[in-house]
Amino acid sequence: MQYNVKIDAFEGPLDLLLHLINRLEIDIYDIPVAQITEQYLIYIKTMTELKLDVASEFLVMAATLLAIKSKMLLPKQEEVLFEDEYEIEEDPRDELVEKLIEYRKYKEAANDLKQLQEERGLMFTKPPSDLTEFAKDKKPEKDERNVSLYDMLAAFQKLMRRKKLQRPVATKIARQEISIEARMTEILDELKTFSGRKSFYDLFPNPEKIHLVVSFLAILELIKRNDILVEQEENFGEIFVEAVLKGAEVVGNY
Amino acid sequence: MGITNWSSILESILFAAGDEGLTLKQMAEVLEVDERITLDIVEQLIQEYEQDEKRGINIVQLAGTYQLATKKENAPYLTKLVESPSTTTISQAALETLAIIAYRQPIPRAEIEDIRGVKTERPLQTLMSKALIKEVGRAEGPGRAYLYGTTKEFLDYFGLRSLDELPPLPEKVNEEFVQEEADLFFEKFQETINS
Amino acid sequence: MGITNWSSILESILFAAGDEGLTLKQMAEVLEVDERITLDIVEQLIQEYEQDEKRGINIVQLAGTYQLATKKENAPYLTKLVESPSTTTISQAALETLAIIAYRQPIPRAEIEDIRGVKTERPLQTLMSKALIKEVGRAEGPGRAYLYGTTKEFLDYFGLRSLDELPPLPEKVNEEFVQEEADLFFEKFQETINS
Repeated sequence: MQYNVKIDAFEGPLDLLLHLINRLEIDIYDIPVAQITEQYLIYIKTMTELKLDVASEFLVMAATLLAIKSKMLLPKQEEVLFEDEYEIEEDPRDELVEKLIEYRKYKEAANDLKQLQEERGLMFTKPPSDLTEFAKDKKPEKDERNVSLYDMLAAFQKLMRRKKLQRPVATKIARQEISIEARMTEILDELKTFSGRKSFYDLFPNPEKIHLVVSFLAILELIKRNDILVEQEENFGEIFVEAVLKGAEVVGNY
Repeated sequence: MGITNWSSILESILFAAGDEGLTLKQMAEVLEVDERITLDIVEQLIQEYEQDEKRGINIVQLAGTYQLATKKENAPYLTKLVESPSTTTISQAALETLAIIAYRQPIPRAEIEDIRGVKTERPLQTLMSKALIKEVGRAEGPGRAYLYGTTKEFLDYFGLRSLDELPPLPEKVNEEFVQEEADLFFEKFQETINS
Repeated sequence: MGITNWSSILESILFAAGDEGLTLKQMAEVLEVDERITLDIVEQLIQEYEQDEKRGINIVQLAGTYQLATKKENAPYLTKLVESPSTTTISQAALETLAIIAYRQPIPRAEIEDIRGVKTERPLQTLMSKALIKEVGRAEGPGRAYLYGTTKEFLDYFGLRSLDELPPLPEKVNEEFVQEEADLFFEKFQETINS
């Protein structure tokens, strides 16, 4: 999971091939197939070793490269045989080269878009003013069915893009429906009744963000107070939580 | 950098600040001069806006902040604009509001205004009169504000069978929606580990 | 009423319209002159904004509308004051997909995937939810696949007046640029094969 980000470094087999071609300083119109195939395969192998989820497209490309490689190895005599005929021998790499060049065009275009996006980001606009006071009669806007979901999304997108004035975070007070203290008691009670280890994740029964936050803070506080014990048997393994038994109870239980 | 550029910068930042306006302190911080000098520059700019008949905006002082506003004498044209037949049938303001309600229902007006950063009375009226939204209840707590939600007409209007068919929001946007809560979280988190 | 006031009125209504922008038609309706004359007035105003160094705003044309925006050179001051834009978050995959759609629209998904050499479902969904692309129709023939095209929001997002303003599709590619990417991966890659 944690390596998933890295695979984004390449958008696909074509992207990877372009990168290899660039690194090896190879002429795209005359690709040494054996060399590039070898590099490509090492690459795939490494991806597997890094426990990356290798998309099937990468494997298909590997097969294609091998196929091209073997075609290129076919004895040259064949070419001679066909020489008399006006049909020109097709280079097995042609199709791939064409694809690479086509893809590279759009990759560069994407780069242009990125620059346009940055340029545009230098301009700041303002939201439309509230013109309520200027509307004489409050007749509703005319209803014509020419608004689509896209229009709504676009308006929303624009809103989210609008740059907000920086305000000190402290002025934003979110409501807190449940106090950390209350949640601490709840968690502790729950663990005591259960009298054993409980999965960390079970302590977050309510998916609501504020509840998650409060629960998490409550757990931290409980750890700090030595009221609960947290265990993890291996890296990235499951986390278990257990109530620390204090006083008379200890005697009874052990 | 001369006083010339100060005018330009001031105009830029006042423009971008919109209805929220800026305090003298905020402006002074951006210009990196002290407040007294900032005041001089602002006052000069106010003069210039006032005197230049080609300008359609000026600077007004409201509740301790300075903000740009349209000149009063142009009010009739703003009325014309509002009533202009080619002004979009559902304005962007209404669409934004509708989107917020669709994705965050039930939601009180204050929260919509917080997200949009502007008053939302008229867009709400428009949407209500088109029956795309309705009051769906009242919030807990003091004030018991009305909560808004979308209607069956909303679904019809956009050709949706149910709200589940609304296109998902981009992840980034969703993140921003919860940003405030996250900020709160980190604040609390800091408090907890520091205490 | 002289041309002087027209500038003032235009500035007022453009200011009020904000990032919703105004079409030539809307402005003409408010000014009550025909569109050709309106265009002259607007263009003159654009000139004036551009040339006057004291002005911090100018008029930009985005997706068929005119709107006021701050001058680009003042961006450093604005970023001191307002939150940095959340726009720089389109992934490489989505940008590539978007580029293909922009230049080849209307285009079915299969064709995009053919060019990119990978599945493109997720980038498409992201772009749709950002309202940068939309379904613009259906292909002929069996399957009747959806065809994708760019939206008005696409133009606005990239600061374009119209699709004609898209930079020409590069025929000759600068060999350098592909290089810079993914170096991070290669580091990791080297580490792994050396270890």
